[in-house]
Amino acid sequence: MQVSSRKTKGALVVKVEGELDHHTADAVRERLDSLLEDPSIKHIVFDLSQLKFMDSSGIGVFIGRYKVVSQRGGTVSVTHVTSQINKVFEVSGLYRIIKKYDSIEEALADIGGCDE
Amino acid sequence: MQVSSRKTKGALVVKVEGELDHHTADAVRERLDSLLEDPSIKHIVFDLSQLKFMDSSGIGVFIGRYKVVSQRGGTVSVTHVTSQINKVFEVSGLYRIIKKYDSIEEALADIGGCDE
Amino acid sequence: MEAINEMRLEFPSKSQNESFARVTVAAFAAQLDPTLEEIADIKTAVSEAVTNAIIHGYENTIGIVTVIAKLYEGKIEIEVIDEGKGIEDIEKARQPLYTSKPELERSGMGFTVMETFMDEVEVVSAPGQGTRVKLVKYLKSTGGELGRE
Amino acid sequence: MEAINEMRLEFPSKSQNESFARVTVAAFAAQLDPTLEEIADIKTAVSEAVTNAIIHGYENTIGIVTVIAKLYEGKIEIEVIDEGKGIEDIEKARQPLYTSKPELERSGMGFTVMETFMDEVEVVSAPGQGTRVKLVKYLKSTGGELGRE
Ligand SMILES: Nc1ncnc2c1ncn2[C@@H]1O[C@H](COP(=O)(O)OP(=O)(O)O)[C@@H](O)[C@H]1O
Ligand SMILES: Nc1ncnc2c1ncn2[C@@H]1O[C@H](COP(=O)(O)OP(=O)(O)O)[C@@H](O)[C@H]1O
Repeated sequence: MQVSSRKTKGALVVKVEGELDHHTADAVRERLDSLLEDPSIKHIVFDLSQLKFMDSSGIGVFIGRYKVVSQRGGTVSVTHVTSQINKVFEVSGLYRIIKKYDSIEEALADIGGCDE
Repeated sequence: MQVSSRKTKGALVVKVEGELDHHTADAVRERLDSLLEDPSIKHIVFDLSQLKFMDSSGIGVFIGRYKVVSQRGGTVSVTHVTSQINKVFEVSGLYRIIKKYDSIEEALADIGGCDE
Repeated sequence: MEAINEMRLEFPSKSQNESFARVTVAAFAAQLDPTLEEIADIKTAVSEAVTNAIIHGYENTIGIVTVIAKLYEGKIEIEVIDEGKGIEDIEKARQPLYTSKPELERSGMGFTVMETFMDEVEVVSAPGQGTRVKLVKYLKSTGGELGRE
Repeated sequence: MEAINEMRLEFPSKSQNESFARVTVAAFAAQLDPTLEEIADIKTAVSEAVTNAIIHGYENTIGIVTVIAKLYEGKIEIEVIDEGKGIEDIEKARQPLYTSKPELERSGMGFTVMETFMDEVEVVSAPGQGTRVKLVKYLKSTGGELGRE
């Protein structure tokens, strides 16, 4: 499990690599929460291209981070969602609160649009 | 398990793909023996680049085919041997009867040299 | 109907075994030559059931999780068994969003995911008696490795 | 010394389970973060022991093969157990090139491969009592997944 990130105009772009299950969820959660201690971050854009697996233990990780940024008026979006993960997102209704984009650029453009 | 082959001046170039163990050995053996029914084939050059695994059940397959072609005055050689398979060849002493080459071309050149 | 092949796997309820369990079942299921999507479905459902055995069945104790997989023509049956706490109200437990551990950021979607990704989900459980989850999936593909024998 | 993690796998003595068994043990061993070469060594040795259980232990009958793997810091211990025919003369059986089934193109190199690829190979067997082969490998790598807990 690996989490890497970069900041770009109020948005945190986070790449999550590996498998997100109950075993790895704690580490991902902690990593994200420490990144979110930076109060200038409003939005999170996830790059899930290298996320090879996610089960329902991942759902809580996304909802929890959504709660944090939505209180700041921000959004969570996901990009490059592979089919297994897409299915988990669909079943769980995560797309009601998290928007899906094909690319990071599109996600950032959309945030920029609402933001500025 | 997949075996594909082509004939080139008295030599059979055989590509063995997949995993060679007791479960797959019979099929490989049968395939090779039916190819060797062609009496004009003297030499076998194996391309093992796509052989992902071999255990000692594979040793018998090589020795058995060596016996067939050596009676015709032919040779068996192997090319593109990966490290796991190389180790099995070394332990078993297979290199005493089967020559290893880096490429099919080198193996064929060597056979041609002795042959003509 | 007798299974074409079967296996039984036992391991302690440690979270690092969640991925081991799903990879093992997937490797076994591969004998039926499933599609990539079918394999992903099976992995996800197994992951849910095994995770539940670990966090809900045994909570913070260590117990044995047993996974049994049986292969039939065009069908795989998987059982995930724990001898842990058990479930008092199975119907409630299976409802989407119900979780007894919201403090752990559990989403309560485990059973719903199993039901979506598999064709049948059967739960046998009673308080103090452990839990047995049976997952069944029908595979569109046919034959594969087994067909060649 | 207690194992950090362990697993037990049971399956019928069908040849398609040879690859399943070695993949499963490799997936489990991955928790010790072994090198690719160490993984390949483990797979090869497990394949030999499981194949022997199937073809020599149970010959043409179907019995249960059990594989137990235990992980320690820097070490994996694997046992492959059958309740088949057993071995009369273990010393002879372990000799390079000795095989009781030359008609099957067996090379008699199974035990030699196990000994070369692993650090310790222990065989407990008696006629009619089945066979238990214990394979031990010390891993150069340290920590891995387990180190992170
Ligand atoms: N193996 C089990 N042992 C005991 N209780 C279980 C088990 N599996 C599920 N449960 C109960 O069912 C509830 C719902 O499970 P699930 O839908 O997987 O959601 P979650 O795991 O997110 O809580 C759990 O919160 C738990 O109370
Ligand atoms: N699990 C077993 N049960 C009974 N006999 C066995 C078992 N494993 C090995 N043997 C005996 O030991 C001999 C040598 O085994 P091995 O070195 O693996 O070579 P091979 O499998 O090629 O015969 C076998 O031929 C068989 O007689």
